[in-house]
Formats: sequence, structure tokens, C-alpha cells
Amino acid sequence: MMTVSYSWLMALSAAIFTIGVAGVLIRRNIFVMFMSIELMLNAVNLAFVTMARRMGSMDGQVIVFFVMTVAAAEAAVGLAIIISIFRNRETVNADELKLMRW
Amino acid sequence: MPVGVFIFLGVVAIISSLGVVLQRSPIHCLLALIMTLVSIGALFLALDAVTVGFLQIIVYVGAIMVLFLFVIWLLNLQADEAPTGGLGLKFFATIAVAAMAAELFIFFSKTRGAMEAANVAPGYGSIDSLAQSLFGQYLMAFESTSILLLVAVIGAVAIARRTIPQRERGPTKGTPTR
Amino acid sequence: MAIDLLIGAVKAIVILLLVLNLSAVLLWFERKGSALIQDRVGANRANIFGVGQRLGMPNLGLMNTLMADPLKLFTKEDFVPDGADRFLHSLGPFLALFPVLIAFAVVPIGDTFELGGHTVQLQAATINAGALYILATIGIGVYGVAIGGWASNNRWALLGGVRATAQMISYEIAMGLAIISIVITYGTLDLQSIVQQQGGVWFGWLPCWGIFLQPVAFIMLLTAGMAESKRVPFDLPEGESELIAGYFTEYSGGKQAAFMLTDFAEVVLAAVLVTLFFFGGWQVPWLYSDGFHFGAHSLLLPRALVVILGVVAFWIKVVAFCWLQILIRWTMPRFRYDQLMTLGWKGLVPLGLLNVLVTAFVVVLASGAAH
Amino acid sequence: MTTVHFPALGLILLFPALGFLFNLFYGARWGRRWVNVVGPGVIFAAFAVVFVSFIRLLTLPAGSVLTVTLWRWIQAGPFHANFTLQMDALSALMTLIVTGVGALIHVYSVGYMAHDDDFARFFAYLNLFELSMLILVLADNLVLMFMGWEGVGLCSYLLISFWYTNPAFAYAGRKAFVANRVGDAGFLLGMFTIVATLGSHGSWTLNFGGIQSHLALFTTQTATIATLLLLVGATGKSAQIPLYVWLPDAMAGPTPVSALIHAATMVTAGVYMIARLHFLFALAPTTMELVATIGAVTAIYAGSIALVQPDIKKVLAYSTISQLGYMFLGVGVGAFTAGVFHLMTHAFFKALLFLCAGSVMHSLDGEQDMFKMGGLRSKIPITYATMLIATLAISALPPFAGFFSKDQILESVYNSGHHGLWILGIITAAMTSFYMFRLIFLTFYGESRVEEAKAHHIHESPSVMTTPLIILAVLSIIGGWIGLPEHVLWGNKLSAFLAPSVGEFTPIMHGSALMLTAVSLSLALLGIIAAWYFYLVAPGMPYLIAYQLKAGYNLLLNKYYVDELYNLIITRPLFWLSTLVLGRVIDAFIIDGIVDGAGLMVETGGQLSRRIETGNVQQYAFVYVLGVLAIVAYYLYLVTH
Repeated sequence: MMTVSYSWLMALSAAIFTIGVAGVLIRRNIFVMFMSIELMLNAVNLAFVTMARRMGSMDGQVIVFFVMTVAAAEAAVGLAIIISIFRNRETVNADELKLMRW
Repeated sequence: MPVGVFIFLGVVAIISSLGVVLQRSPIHCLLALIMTLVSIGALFLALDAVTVGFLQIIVYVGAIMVLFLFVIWLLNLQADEAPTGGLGLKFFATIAVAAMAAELFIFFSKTRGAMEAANVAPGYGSIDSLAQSLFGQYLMAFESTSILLLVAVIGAVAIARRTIPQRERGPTKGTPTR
Repeated sequence: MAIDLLIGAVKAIVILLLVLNLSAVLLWFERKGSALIQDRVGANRANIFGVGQRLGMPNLGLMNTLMADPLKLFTKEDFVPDGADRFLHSLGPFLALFPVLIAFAVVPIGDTFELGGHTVQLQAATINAGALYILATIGIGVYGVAIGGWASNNRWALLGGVRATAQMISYEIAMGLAIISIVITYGTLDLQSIVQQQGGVWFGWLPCWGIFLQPVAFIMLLTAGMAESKRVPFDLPEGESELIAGYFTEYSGGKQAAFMLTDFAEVVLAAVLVTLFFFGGWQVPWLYSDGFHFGAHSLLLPRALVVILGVVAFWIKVVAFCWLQILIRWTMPRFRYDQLMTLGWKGLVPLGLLNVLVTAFVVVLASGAAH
Repeated sequence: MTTVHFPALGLILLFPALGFLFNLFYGARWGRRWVNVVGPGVIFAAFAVVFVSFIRLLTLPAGSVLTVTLWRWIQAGPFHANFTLQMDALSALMTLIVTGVGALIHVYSVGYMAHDDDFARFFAYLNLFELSMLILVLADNLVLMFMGWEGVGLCSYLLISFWYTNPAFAYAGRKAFVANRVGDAGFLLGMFTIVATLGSHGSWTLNFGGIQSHLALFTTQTATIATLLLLVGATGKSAQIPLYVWLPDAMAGPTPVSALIHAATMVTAGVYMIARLHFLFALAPTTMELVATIGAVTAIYAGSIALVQPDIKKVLAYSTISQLGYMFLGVGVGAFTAGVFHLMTHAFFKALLFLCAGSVMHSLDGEQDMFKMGGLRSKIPITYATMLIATLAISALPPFAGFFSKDQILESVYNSGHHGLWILGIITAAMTSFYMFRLIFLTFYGESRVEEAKAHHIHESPSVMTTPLIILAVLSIIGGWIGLPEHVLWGNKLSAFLAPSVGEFTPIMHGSALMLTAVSLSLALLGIIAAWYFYLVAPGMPYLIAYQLKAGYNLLLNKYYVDELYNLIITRPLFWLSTLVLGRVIDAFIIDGIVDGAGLMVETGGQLSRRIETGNVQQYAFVYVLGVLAIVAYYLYLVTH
């Protein structure tokens, strides 16, 4: 029976990661950009778990665990920031949020 | 894991992640993201990372994504209008992303070895083995993440709380209202 | 190989049907039960050609619950309001029902037994992290109501969805804490082994049920379970007097049926969890793998009978707890929303944390005493 | 000639320094009582230390030196100058004068500044001046001496323009500063010449001892150049022709300042420096001639101006210049002891004169015009008595202090063969007695010409002011007795004491000395009688003469128009040069051009580079991604090769 080789999983994670990058670069909606970042995080998680599986060590999974925790914190703070931005500027369009410029 | 399972989950993951990027309505994007997360979690399970897989679903899908959902509701985000301008950036960004994809594929295609059930110890990925690492080697990191979460919560509240002047807040509890 | 697949399929279908039917029956229970409580007659009309009377049976109105209502519901027009998101609107109900149903996959409804050289687990899926699995499915279950409420393009529905989501998340935490304390107590995530550890007796007569080990967790799990099922006293998401029907205001026909089914399935799930964790699952008091033993007296039974007894006992317990929930539903008033949140966040969560802490201490001390 | 390590010398500097810091930072806050105690107190402490060191020095064989190296100061290649203090006979005398007279003047200032709100700053400056002056006289090398030299110049500037709200005073301060700068430039160049000369022979030093031991390295020519340059510095500091112009204006400062800095101590720095470097000057006869000439001319020149000045302090100022001329004359003819002796006595009676003038002004609400005084004899008796003593002293009447010192100078001038200069000297002596008694008669005799507003509350100064007067008066009487002529009683103790450090004083035969003394004495008396006749017997006479000799009178009254001359040939051209050429052209175009250009460059650079900051998150992310691409590519390269 044919089994999956790790390179496939890594390729999958690479694909998801690049899709996430594309989302961050192309979407104008900071909210969707934020989601794309989560996408990238999960792609990395997948890579970690794959490699952990390959090396038969738990460290990769532990790191994934920490990534989840940090992602939770990041989501909380990031969403709070988005909310306050929306309150002040009534928009989530990255193009209209250009205050920090010359 | 069986090839079929991998192909199924992989396809689902890629399609739904594309959905995250390509759809207009934030809530559709969110659902697509949830789909991706679930399929990735399933992949974790298939990779013998049982605990982490379920945690992925419980934490990400069950908690974080709900937070996103609430924010969508709170801001009442509608579908984006047709994107205007910035096409040059989009163009170059697409090229850059393609280049990155190429690089990463070349890079990861160098990963060798195939999944045999043999090369993991029994109980690999179970909650005790995870706990062994968490509360052994990574204890300090684990504890500091708790502090991180606390700080994040406080920060989130501090940032998102709307400060309402007293007069708008109306009569507070205990003050007679007439 | 093939036979294993067959057995698996059979188990899955059987359990699914059991759950669905039980949910349906619960509806009837509810009607009659509420009638009893409120001193009404309750459902008593539908009657197929008067067969019942001919046989001299009392008209229990079973028909209009089990057949007329489903017929009516599934033949009604599937109405989607204007400006609603069609896709999500139809996705919602099944997104709500699906997780609850798959949650039952890991539930052990009976002891393992040998059948033609095959070890049969009376458990659709033997996942050794069953508890986590259940939590995961419950976590996914949030989205059904949320999406349903949002996609209806109706502010009552949206409010209901928001309420439902917030409520379910809040009480998921309490439920999770309760389950964690159980897991700590039994040292495993595998539901089957949790149940097996509840076999036997203490002091020669007291069944080793979890209720005696984790009374606090029992209260919490029951409360959280009822909250998850969004029924009185936790029915704010669909409080008729406030939001017409909450998140399924805009639903009709099959989709509404799906939502209602979800509610009842959640009731069953809560009952099942309570049974599994605190009342020995399929364990019958004083019944061992070879028969009853009570002190010196013993009554030996064939293995098959023992297993069947276990299965029956399990479902009896489940039905009992469903009945308990229905009683509670029809006897208690509705919370106010702030009371709900206060109970969840200031009552159950701290209590659960404390419980986990104490449990952990006790377990560590006990294991220390063990060796 | 033994050298003794004597750390106590450090204390001499320490006390004024502490006083300076205290008055500067806490004086105003802690209040007048503290300042009044600390300000003079530290000087008295310094005086005590000086006295002790002086006694120590006396116990040692003649020509010994007390020294202490506080720290290594300048270290530049082979050259090094340490912060070393040394006290030989000359320094001892100077420090005694500086701290002693200084202490008395501090005490006097307590009374004089009693009504000024800025007392703390005043005492801070005074203490700082004491510190600088002590450094100047205790320094064992030219560099350190120059530091003190500059310090006193600075304090002089600060104190002249002490009442800086008055533009005229501020201008006077600036004038003094600039004039001193010119002198200091000469001093510096002189130092450089010495260093170059010695250094070219490989001995890098500016220690007095070092210079003295390497005198062989100097040719007459180099010595002349060096000394001429140093002389410029001396004339600047000691207000000699041509750089004397600042001193009269320096009277703008508070009178104690005029007494301490512009009469007793600082202005004598030039004389001290020449005496200190006598061995070098001795190598340059030309310079010595010049010094003597300058001294004599300045003496008679300033004296002549003093004859007609109406302002009491101006008279004293010009008399100071003239007396300094005497000292230059003395050292110029090689009578260093005589010069220093006159320096000492002059410090006593000129300080006293200024303090008395201050007391007079104090009693008349700052009136300075002598023609608005008169008849004060009975109203302020102590001031009158002490001022009379000082006047007799400066008029060189025996047995007062001035007599002996001036007499020695004139004797040595005559004996050194400069008969022309000697004649100038005795004429100046006559002038001196004339204008001094003119001052006395105008101020204290005759009927009162005081304005009504001030007339009714004329009062004697408080004892805190009069006590120093009395002490200084005593000193003005007996101060000269340590330098009696040879063979008289105990003879000339002073020159015996000073001789090792400033060279031998050549005693002369007694006979001619008496003759010379008689001549100068008779001239002095003549001056007094003239003054008495002009201003008491026939008060109309001066006006008549002034009317008859209008031209000459105005010439004197306007100080020979020297200020105007300097204005015309130096100040005005400099002013035009700096405003028109330097200001409008070089500063406006070149310097501002450079500065603005730098600014413009940065600004344009910013203008261009800020375009990068579009504030567009995705653009930043894009650049970031490019970076990631580069890094990953690098690792790919590593992996594949």
C-alpha cells in the first residue's frame, strides 16, 4: 500500500502558506488580511507537525501548541485594534488607513 | 496515512484556503478559513498528533474563529465593494507570491522519507506525551504563555473598550432615576 | 477486514438511528410531560383510523408527534427571506445538527464482546481521545446557530445567533473544566475505559460511579449541557417573549426541523455525557462480566445477556436524564441574560477551576500514597 | 636653595574655591547672613594658611621654595605642565597682599553691598577672583600662571559689568575684556616663543625653574622677542601705555572691586610677571629700556590727566595707572625689589584710597563728582582721617609707606643712569601730591557743595566698613618700614628677603640718596602747597587757569583724546570690517551658505526618501516578502551547493 511521503505534506503547507501571503498582499480588507495571517500560521503548524512526525519527537507538536496560544493572544489584541480602528475611521479598508505616512 | 485521506484533506484545505483569499464577503472567508482549519486538524490526527489535532479544532475553530465571527457581527462587515486601484502592487505581489511558492516547493521537495507507522513510539502524540514535554522541558515557556494570554486579555479590553462620558452613560446603578 | 467495515457501518447506523429516534420521542415526552406538569391533556388528537381505540389503548397522541409533525414539517415550503444569504441560510441547520450527531460516534453504548472471532466494540469510532473529540464537536456546533442567525438577514435572528454563540462558548468552558476533572480522576481520555473503571462496588454495596467521586463536576456538566441545548432555563437565544424564535425565526420546514432536532439531540448528548461520566455508562450495579454478585450471593448470566443488559441499562439511564432535563425545563423560569453570563463566568468557571485544582491535588496525593 | 614639599599650599586655593561654589549655588538661597560669613571667611582662612606657609618659609634658609604638585595637568608629547604650586619669597609677599588686603576688602564689601540684592553673585565673583589671583601668583609655570591670568581677566570683566543693566557699565566691562585680550595674546605669543626656543633644544618646559636653568639656550634676540611679547601682556594687565584705556572705565564696577582688582592686586600682575621672569628680562636690555620708558611716560601721562578729573574715582584710577608706571619704571631699571616694594605699599594705600572714596560715595548716595562734595571733614571723620593718611602715603611723605618705596625706585632710576626718566619720575611725584591733595581739599574742606537731596542724610559708614579702613591706614603708615634705606635702623629687610627670588638690589651710597630724597620730597611738598593754594586759598584760580589754557585743559580733561583716537584707528575700522565684510559677506553668504546647504541637503534627502513611507501596510508587507524571498533563495543556494 502506497503511503504519503513527507514532501507532499510540506508541499501542501507551502501551498497554504503562499496562499496566505497572497491574501495579505492582495486583499484590501484588514480583517481578511488578518485571517490570511492565521492561514499562514496554520501552514507553519502543519509543517511543524509533519516534521515532528518524521523525527518521531514531540517538540514540533509542543511548538504548535505554543503557536496556538500566541495566535489566540494575537487574535484578541489584533481584533481589538481592528475594532478601535473601525470606531474611529469607520472603515476596514487598508487603503484608507494611511495615517502613518509622510 | 492513506493516500486517499491525504488527497481529500489536502484538496479541501487548498480549496478552502483559496476561498479565504478570493471571496468577497468576510463571513464567507471566515467559513472557508474554518474549513481549512478543520481539514488541517484532521491532517494532524492523520499524522498521529491526536492531542494537537483536537486542540487545533477546539482552540482555533471553537474559540478564535468565534472571536472573528463576533467581530464581523460587531462591525457588521458587508462584502467588499469591487477593489479599486493598487493594481500595480497586486500584480507584483502576485509575481512575488508565485516566486515564493516556487522556492518553497523546491525547498520542501528536498524533504525525504515516507510515513510508516513504524517510526513513532507507541503513545506518540497522546496527551501524556505532550504533557511530558510541556511540563518538563518547556515548563518555563508554558508558564510564560499564561502570562502572555493574561496580558493579551487585558490589552484587548483596554484597546477595544469604548469610553463613554458620564452624561451619555445615564444614571448609574443606585442613583435615583426620575 | 470487510466484516470489520460492515460491523463499523452497522454500529454507526444503529447508534445514529437510536439517537434520532430518541430525539423524536423526546418531543413527545416533552408534550406529554409538560401537559402532565401543567395539568393539561396534551397531544391527544391524531389517531390512525382509530386503531388505538379499537385496541382499547389510551390515546397518547404519539402519532401526531412521531408522524404528523415530521410529515407537516417536511412538506412545508422551504422559505428563504429576502436579502438572506441563501447558501448559508440552508447550510446553517445542518451545520448545527451535524456535529451533535457525530459526537455520538465515540459514545460506548455497551461492553465489548466477541462475535465470530471478532472483538466488537459497541462504539462507532474507537478514538482513545474521546473526551477531546466530544469537546471538539461541541465546539464546532456553535457555528450552526451562528450562521443560521446571521444568514437570516433578520435582526431578531441575528440577536438570537449572537446570544446562542456567546452562551454556548461560555458554557463550553464550564463543560470542558468538568470533563477535565473527570479525565484527571480516571487518568484517561478514552470514554470506554472511563466507563469500565466505574464497574465494581465500594464497601460491598455502593456502585463505583463517578457521581460519588465528582459531585461538583456532575452539577457543572448537567448545567452546561442544558445550556448547550439552549432550552429553558437557558433558552434566551430563542426566548419567544423577546426574540420571536431567536436564530430560527426565519426558518421553516425541514430546516426548522433540523434545528429542533439539534436541540433534542443536544439534550440526548447531555444525558449521554452525564451517564457516561457519572453514572457508569452501561454499567449495571453489581453486574460483572459473568453475572450479578451481591455480597456472598451471586447470579451467573451468559455473556451475551450481560452485554444486552448493559446496553439496555445505558439507554434507560440516558432516557432518565433526558426526562430530568425536560422536568427542569418545564419547572424553571428563564434567566435574564446577565444572570446567565454571571452564572457561567462567575459561578461555574471558577468553581470548575477550583474543582480541577482539588482533583489534581487529590489524585497526586493518592498516586503518591499508592507507591 | 632648597625645595620643600608643602601640601598646605593646596588649601590656599581650596578655600576660595569652596567659597565661590557656595556663594554661586547656595548664596542666594541661604541668604545674606551666610554669604556675609562665608564670603570673607574663606579669604581669612586662606590668609591664615598663607601666613603659616610664610612663617614656614622664613624658618628655611633664604631662597627656599615651598612647593606641592596637586595633579598632573597637561601632557602633550614631550611637553608637560603640572598643576604645581610654589611659594618663594616673591609669591609669599604677593599671596600675603592678595589674601590680606583681599580679606579686608571682602569685609568692607559686606557693608558696601548691604543694600544690593545681588550680593551672592558679587561675593561669588570676588572669591573666584581671589582663586584666580592666587593661582596666578602661586603658579610654578607659565601655563598655570596664564590660567590665573585669564581668570583674573574674566573676573575683572564680570565685576566691572556687575551692574550689567546699565549699558555704559556693560560697555566698560567689554572694553576691559577686549583690551586684556590684546595683552593676553601677547602673553601667549611670548609663551610660545619660549617653548619654541627651549623645545628646539629639546628641553620642553615652561617651569620658571626650568627656564631659569636653561637660560643659556636663549640668545639676546630670542630673549628680546619673548620679553617684548610678554611685555605686551604686562601692559595689558597692568594698564600701561598703550593698553591702559580700560582701567579708567573699569571704575564702573563697585568700589571694592576697584580697590581690590583695579588697584591692589590684578593690575600688579604685570609687574609681578616681569619680576617673576626677571632673569629672562635681564637678558634683553632693549626690553628693559622699553619697560622703564613705558613706566615713566605712563606715570607722568596718567598723572597729568589726573590733575583735572572731576570724578573722584577717575582721579584715583589715573593715579593708579601712574603708580603702576612707577613700578614699571622700577623693574625697568632692574630694581625689582623696589618695584615689588612699591607694589606692596601701593596695594595698601591705594586700596585704602579707593575704600575711602567708596565710603565717601556711600555716605553721599553714590555721588562721584568732587565738585559736589566738600566740607565732609567733620561729617565722616574716620573716612577723612584714613584717607588723609593714605594721601600722605601716596604723596611719599615720610614716614608713610609710599615714601620708602617710591624713594627706592627713584634712587635706583637715578643710579642706573636714566636721568631723563628720573626727572619724569620726580615731576610725577609733584603731580601726585598735587592731585591727591586737590582731591582731599575738594572733598573734605571748604564749604559743602552737596546737593540738597543728599545733604541731609550724610552719615559715617558702618564699622564693618571703617574697620578695614583703619587697619589699612595703619598698614599705610608702617608698611614701608620693612624696606628702610640701607644703614638706617634695621635696613632693608624686604630686599634681603626678596633678593634670592628677584635678583640682588644694588645698594647705593648714602650721600646722594639723601640728596635725591630731598629733591623728590620738596617737589611733593610743592605739589601739596599748590593744591592748598588753588583749592582752599584761591578757589577761583583753577577756573581762571582752565580758562586761560583752555586747549591744554580740555586736552587733559579729555584724556588726550586717546579713547577717540583708538576709536578712530582701531575700533571703528574693526567695527566696519566685522559688520560689512565679515557680517554681510562672509557670514551671510559663506558660513550661512554652508549651514543652510547642509540643512537643505538633509531636507531634500528627507523629501525624497520619505516617499518610501506610503503608510500602505501591504506595500511594507510586499517589501518584507521580497526580503523573505531573498533569504529563502540564499538557503536554497546553500542546500543545492
